[in-house]
Amino acid sequence: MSLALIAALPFLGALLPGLMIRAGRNACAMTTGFVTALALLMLGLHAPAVLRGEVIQTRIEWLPGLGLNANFFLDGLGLLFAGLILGIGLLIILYARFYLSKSDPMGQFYTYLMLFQGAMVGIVLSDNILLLLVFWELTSLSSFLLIGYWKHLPEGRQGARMALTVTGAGGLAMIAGMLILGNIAGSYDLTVILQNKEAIQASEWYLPALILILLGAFTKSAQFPFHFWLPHAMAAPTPVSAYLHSATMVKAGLFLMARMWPVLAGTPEWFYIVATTGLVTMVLAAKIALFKDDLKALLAFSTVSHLGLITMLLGFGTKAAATVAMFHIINHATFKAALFMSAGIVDHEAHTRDIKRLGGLRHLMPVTFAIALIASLSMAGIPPLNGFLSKEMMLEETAHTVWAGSHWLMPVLATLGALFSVAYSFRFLAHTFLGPVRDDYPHKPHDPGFGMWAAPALLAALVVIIGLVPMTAAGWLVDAAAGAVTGEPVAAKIKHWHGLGSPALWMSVLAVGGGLMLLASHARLDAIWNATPRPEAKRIFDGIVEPLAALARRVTAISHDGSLTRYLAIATVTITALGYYAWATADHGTGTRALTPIQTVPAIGWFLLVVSSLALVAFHRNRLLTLVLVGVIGLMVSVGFAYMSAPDLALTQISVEVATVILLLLALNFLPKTTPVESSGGRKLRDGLIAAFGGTGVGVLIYALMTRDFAFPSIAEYHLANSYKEGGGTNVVNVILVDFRGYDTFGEITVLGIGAIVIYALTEALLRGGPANDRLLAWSPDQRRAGDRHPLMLVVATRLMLPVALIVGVYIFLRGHNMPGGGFIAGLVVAIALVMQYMASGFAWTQARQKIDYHALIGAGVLIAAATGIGAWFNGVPFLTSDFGYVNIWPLEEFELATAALFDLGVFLTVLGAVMLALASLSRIAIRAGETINVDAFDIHPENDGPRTEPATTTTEAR
Amino acid sequence: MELLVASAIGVMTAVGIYLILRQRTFPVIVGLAMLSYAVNVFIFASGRIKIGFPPILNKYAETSYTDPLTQALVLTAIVISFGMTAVIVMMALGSFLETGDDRIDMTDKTDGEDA
Amino acid sequence: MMSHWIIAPVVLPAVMGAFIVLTMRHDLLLQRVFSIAATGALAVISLALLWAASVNPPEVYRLGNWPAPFGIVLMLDRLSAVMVALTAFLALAVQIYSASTGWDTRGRHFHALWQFQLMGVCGAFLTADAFNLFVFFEVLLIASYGLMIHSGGRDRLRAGVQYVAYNLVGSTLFLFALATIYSITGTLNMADIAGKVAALPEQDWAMIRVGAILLILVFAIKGALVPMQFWLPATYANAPGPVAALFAVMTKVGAYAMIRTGTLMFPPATPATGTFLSDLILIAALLTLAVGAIGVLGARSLGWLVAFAAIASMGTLFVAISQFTPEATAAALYYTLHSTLAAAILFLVADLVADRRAHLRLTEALPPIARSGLIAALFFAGAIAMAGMPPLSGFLGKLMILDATRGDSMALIWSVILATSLITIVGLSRAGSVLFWKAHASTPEEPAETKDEPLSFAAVFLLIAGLVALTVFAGPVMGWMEATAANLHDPSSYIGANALVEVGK
Amino acid sequence: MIAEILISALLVMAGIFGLVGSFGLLKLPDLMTRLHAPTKATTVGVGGVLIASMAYFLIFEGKLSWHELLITLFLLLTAPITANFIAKAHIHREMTARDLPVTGTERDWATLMPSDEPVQPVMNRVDEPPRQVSDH
Amino acid sequence: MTMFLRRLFPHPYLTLLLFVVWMLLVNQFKIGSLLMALILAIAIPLLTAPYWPDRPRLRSLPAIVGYVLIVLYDIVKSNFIVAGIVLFKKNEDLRPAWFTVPLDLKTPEAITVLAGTITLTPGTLTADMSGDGHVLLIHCLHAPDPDSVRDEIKSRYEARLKRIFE
Amino acid sequence: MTDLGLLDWALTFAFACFGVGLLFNLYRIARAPAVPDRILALDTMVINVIALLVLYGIRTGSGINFEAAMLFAMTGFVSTVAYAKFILRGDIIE
Ligand code: NA
Ligand code: NA
Repeated sequence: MSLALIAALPFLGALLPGLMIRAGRNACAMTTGFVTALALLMLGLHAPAVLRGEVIQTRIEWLPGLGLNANFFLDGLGLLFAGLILGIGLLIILYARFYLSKSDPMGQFYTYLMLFQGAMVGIVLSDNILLLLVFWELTSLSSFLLIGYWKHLPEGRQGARMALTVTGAGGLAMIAGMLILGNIAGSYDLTVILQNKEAIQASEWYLPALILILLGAFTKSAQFPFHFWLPHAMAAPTPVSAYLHSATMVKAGLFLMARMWPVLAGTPEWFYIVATTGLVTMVLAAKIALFKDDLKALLAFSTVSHLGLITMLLGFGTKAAATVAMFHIINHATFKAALFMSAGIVDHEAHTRDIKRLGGLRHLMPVTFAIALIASLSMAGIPPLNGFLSKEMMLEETAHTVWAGSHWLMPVLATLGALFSVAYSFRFLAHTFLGPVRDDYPHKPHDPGFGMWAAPALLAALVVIIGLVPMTAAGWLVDAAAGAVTGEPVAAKIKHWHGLGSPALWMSVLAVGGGLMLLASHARLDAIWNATPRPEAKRIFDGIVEPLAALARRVTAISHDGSLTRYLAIATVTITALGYYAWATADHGTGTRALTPIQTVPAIGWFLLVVSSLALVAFHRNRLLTLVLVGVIGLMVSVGFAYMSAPDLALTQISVEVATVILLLLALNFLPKTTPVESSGGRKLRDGLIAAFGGTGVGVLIYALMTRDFAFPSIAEYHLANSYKEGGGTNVVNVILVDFRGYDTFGEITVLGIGAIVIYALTEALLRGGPANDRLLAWSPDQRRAGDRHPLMLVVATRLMLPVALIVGVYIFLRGHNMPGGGFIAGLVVAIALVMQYMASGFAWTQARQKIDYHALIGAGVLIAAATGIGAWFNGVPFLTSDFGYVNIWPLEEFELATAALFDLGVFLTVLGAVMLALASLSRIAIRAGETINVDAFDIHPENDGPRTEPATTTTEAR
Repeated sequence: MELLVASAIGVMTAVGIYLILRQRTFPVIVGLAMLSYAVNVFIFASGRIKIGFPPILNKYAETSYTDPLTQALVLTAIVISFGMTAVIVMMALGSFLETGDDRIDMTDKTDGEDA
Repeated sequence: MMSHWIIAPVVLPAVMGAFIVLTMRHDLLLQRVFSIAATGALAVISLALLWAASVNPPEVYRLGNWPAPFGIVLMLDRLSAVMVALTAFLALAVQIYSASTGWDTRGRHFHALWQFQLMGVCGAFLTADAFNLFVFFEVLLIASYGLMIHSGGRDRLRAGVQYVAYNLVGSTLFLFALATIYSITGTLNMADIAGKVAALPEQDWAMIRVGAILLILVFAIKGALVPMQFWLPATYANAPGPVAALFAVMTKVGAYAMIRTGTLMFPPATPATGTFLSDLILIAALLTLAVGAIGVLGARSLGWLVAFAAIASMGTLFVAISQFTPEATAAALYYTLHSTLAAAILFLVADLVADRRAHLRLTEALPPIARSGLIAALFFAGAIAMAGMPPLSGFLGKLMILDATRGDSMALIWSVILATSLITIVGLSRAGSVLFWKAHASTPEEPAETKDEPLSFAAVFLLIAGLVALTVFAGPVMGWMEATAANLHDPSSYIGANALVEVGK
Repeated sequence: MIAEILISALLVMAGIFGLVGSFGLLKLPDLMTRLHAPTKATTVGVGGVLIASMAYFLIFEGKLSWHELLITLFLLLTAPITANFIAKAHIHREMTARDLPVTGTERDWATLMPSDEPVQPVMNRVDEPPRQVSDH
Repeated sequence: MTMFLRRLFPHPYLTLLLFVVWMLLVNQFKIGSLLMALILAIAIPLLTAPYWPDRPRLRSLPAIVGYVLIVLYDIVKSNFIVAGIVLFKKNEDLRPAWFTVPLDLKTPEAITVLAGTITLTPGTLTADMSGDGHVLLIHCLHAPDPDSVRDEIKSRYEARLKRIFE
Repeated sequence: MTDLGLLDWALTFAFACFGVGLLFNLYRIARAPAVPDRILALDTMVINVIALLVLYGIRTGSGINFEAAMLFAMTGFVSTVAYAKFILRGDIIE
């Protein structure tokens, strides 16, 4: 449990700074530091056991189904890294307290820092590679926040994004690699995987897994060719740079390579990939560092170079090299963190990090100079400092390493790297601190307060101590860590003097001498460097990402350009093509069902239907004519239903068709009356082909279906058999609608009701104000209008027809259960009758004479239908279970008292309310468009003169 | 009859598809209406065609009936598509009133950039 | 028969919707109180159903007391229960958000439509009847039309027309598919169809394949599967924020239906249809992932970005679905929960930003907004969830999906998923940096105007809490999902519950 | 037998008149004259069929069906209105006061009376800068 | 009492008509049907009364029946004449004509019946009405002598209607 | 259908007349100088369809489609008036 707690502490601690900042900056920093110190303390309590060679484990089940568990373990490697992370973390917290200015949100900073710290500790303590991945990605995220901490700096934002992109990509690759690894080992637990070296290295998936995992490690550790993001991450505040880019995050990659070393290392693939990458990175980055004028950039490339060095050592795959790697990790962490902090102090005091504007600070900032002196000499590998020790050992290792048959390549290049290292180290020191004091610093520098230099000073002290007494100060830790990496006991022998026969000595001498010479000629080389065109990382990165983003933008904009016609064309083609594909890839025997003979009059009806449909294509620009043709088609479809034994369908289709046409006419009043010619000939041809393709498919499909029998008896047979007996009606269609499948009908009327309230709400939105309302207010008809709004003959005829139609509606409603009809058709009939009244005397005139609220009709309709269904619950039977009986309340008509009839009443009311509410909404739009309201039923009254109207505002608008 | 019905469905579908590929709301709506005619007849026909046997039970005669279930399904489908048509008609009108044109494509403004 | 509670998720919102229309359409406060209370009750009921489904085998509810397959039946199994619960909780949080931000005042009938929307979604999840599924698709669609254009406005209406038109084509397609399937099998009950399809004589295979593919295409439209995804970005980007957040569950209706169809009616083992559906779904899913991720990178406004992220998440989800193995289905179900909440969070965050901004363009920066830090944090949470980064459940979901997709196409699937993850991360980080960081470059001072709607933030936090819970309790949740997937891939109990029994009427 | 002849005669007559109605639609030269034709289809044509139907059901099926009578009445009631509206539409679209006889009263024919609203070009040609609406 | 009756039967003739229509619809003569017919025949006119203000008083039932018979006879007779014109007269020989019928009738209902009659009797067609409602515009399919047609309309139909309605 | 030869013949004749009538109507819908002509043709078409429905009822001896015929009459009228009113006024329920 306690290991999990160590990992969790920083996360818990991340909650505090945001809170504690209210108590002041000191309190905030102290709380943060306290949490870190606590974690460090807990780690320290485990240290003795670990140093004895024990492995401490904590297992918590999290997602066992996947094999992802919160399992932690602590061994020497973990101890080394966790110690570095927490220890340097503590120093960084201290340093940051003084580094951050008053305007920087410190709470935020510490929160991010703690998140990051937690993620790092998590990585190094994970005993489950999936868990490790979780923490791995968390470091990417939290470092993204830290690098972008100064939001106002574009470099910060870009650097953060670049870091996230590169390390994120590596992380994703690593996910794949880890999953493969776990799959080979049969577990995602590290301790299990680490015991499966043979299985893993023998697997055909070894190389892919290796590459994928190394992608993760290399990107994180800024190895060539992924080194470019690190310098740009330097836009972060210096504490961040010091922490992330010296001690921790970039070392996560190294940690991972070390962690996986037992199972992945030792193969030629490993050697050539890892060692070569490390070597190239070391030399290349060191060379670049030499020419960087920004102190932090110089240190950044130096870091890359040193990471390359360690990577190379790990790549060698030998126990000795791995041991050196561990030692250098410690050394690098100490001197590089100190250097970053020094650079931060310089920046903080002089207000510049540009090496060309500095120099002579030795006199102004003696303390800082002392720290920087120690640290940079160590970086240069000058004895007796710790950097010298590990560099010497590294050179020694290279001297024994054969690369592709060449004995000299490794040592020569390593010496070259060391040479550059000496050069940039001295340059850092000399050009910043040595030389005469200048009078043109942006800000007059002097040493900061103790708080700020305490941390680097402590690190510098460590540099010296480890350098002087390496075995005492660090040997035990190196042994423990290297032992964990190699899986064998290690007893490192760290010495200053290996004798004159040691090749490392001469390589070292060469490096120092060459380095100094290089520095001497730096000015000239710098000129050449600046004159040489070379790839610039940021530009390359931008050159990749920006065009990709632009491409993505273009692709998205072109593919999702808002052209519904194209979307629909794609959809139609896809549907049809897949339909044909499905059809063509399986058996379809010929249908054996006897065909129904064709009679003449139905054939004529077919002809009318087909011709009108085709005419629709030809004439669709004339919108009124379109509606007339739709009328013909609707008529033919309805009568076709009637002919083909579907009287209910005929009734429904024709009434719906009329209601639809009326709606369309109402809308068309405001719409353009013609459709302009917009499609090219090719476009029409294309659409025609798509249409023909789709139409043919549908036709063929239904023909194939109609000419064969059901493969299994249809459930409709049950409906026919039980409609009267169990459903109490002879019109089976109606019984299905209100009983067998009454639930469908319940949904269906709800759809209608919703449709109506959608229309109502939309109307409200349109009339509320805004362009639509303005357009309506400014609206005037686009066609000449006849003088007679409410022709007398229609008004009079309607007075008679309305009652007749209503009684027909009642009739159709009541008979529905047994004969064609029912609530839905009745609702439409009544609605159409009311529409007739509207057409005759106008909407408002009619509306003023009735008190029904259409909203209420809809609500009541749905509620009645629902209540009918719920009523069944009280009988202990399911929703919508009907009950019926023929009731003969003398002397009334024998009628059926079925709950289904009540349900049908709900249907009736909803339909009526929905249609009327929709029409009413359209009328309100017309009224807003300046429609006046007539006082009389008709305009021309033979007994008085002329039409009388009033503006709409004086009358209640439609509900 | 099967051939007539199938071809009629095919033609209505084709016309519907052609019209939904037009660039103004009105023909698209008409095209959708055509598609819904077509699919209604399609559902109906999927119950097979029987002339002269409406699904109204006749107590006095031993007779066969046409498939009542598909008819009920068509009824539901008709009603639903009516509701849908009403909504889209209104929305098309609203869109026309808001924007001043009845194009269905939004290509003039490729990205819904505004809040 | 356990109880009538199975139908409560349909009847309760239906009655509440109608009740609001009937009695309280003039009083917003009443609407809010009743509507939110109803959604809360729905959430409670859904928990009860979830529990019942966990301990009982699939349970049938015979509407009208008609025996299956002749009447319509509802089926409560683990899958439908969890989907209903997801819907209820999402709806509750988002509804609180809507009321708190005043979205429900910006147009009429918001709450009634909201209830009807819930009715439709729950109905679709619960029904075991193919045609009834269509009906409830229509219920949820027409309510969604109303919600999508809630409060009107130029772009919203134009996008709305497109949304409706596209979906009307989908509805038509649905009917074609159903008629085809009925015409072969003679039944509409999904369990019954399953049995019939499995035993189908060979000469009818072509037809049932056509029916199946048409049906799958309908669900592809709903689930925004390429190339049927085009409707989604403009719709979601233009819909009111909370509505878009609720719509996060609508795409899942497509996914749900695909899972149900693919495991029950046309499982890969069925000779008539074979693996051709799953093969197609996989290809489309990979393309969807690509389109979504590219869209995230290329989006010019926050709304579009989130919409494309939603598409990408559907791609991931469908990759898992297309495997039709218990492991992958379990992962898909987990990811369904996750991606619904994640998308909803991002849509709400986008709305919070929109509420404080003149526009949501990502091509230019605007001054910082009120509560920028908090909103940025919420965005960050939503973004890492959406991108599938740790520590939130998206990472776990993605790991599970990767882990479950082992087969011939593993390398392809993994490459696509991981590559699109990267693209998504890049896109989201660019967007976040423009929205919340770049703002500080133009004007350093904090904006004066601050609106305080603590409840709206609370709603977002509630959703994030959901993600956290999914993460922390990933083990039990996944265990539950594995059991669910096992039931789905062995539908005998589902089919058995639908077996013909004589019902005393 | 007599009934059969009677019904048959009715049907034949109805058919002829129905056809004449539709034929008139083809043959006659302009809308106003064509408008006269369907009245025949309506009255004697459909009326004949409906009465034949009533007679048929009464005589051969033994049940008196009144629905046909209702349909007939309805058609008779609506036909003049329909004709009136189509004529008005025609006058509105195609004719001016000069084409028609004068009313002889102070007012013009109702259709031709000036309407209250001015006529403007179609709306989408109005160049009105679209105003941005936002919910926020 | 009269007031009550008038309120119960705002349109007695309409009530009668609806009663008959219901009976025709249900197509069966039972007590129950009669009762239902009565209920509906009373309820529906009450419901729709607001849409029919100022109902005309009809004077005599026999006159109405007489008028209907005359019109039916005229319809059949003139149908044959017009069918002949359509079938056998060349379009060039056709003499279509517009003419006006000044009205003595003032009641809208009466005017409507007259206009309908004119349209139903083939050969003539009510196309429009003057803006004050005092003149009908008639189109004649083939009228070598429009004046005689006008006179016949006035004497044969309008005069009778005047007796019925006013 | 009873086996009455004469009635059968008369029915067929009537069917043919109204069927041909439909074709005439279609021609007028397709080829017409203006929309009112087409409205007229559609109106006539409805009437012919009603006649055909009733004839079909006689042929099958069933009154099942009478309601349909009644509704056709009603809707035919309403839609004709609506079309004409649209031409006259634009707004059909002003
Ligand atoms: Na019915
Ligand atoms: Na109006």
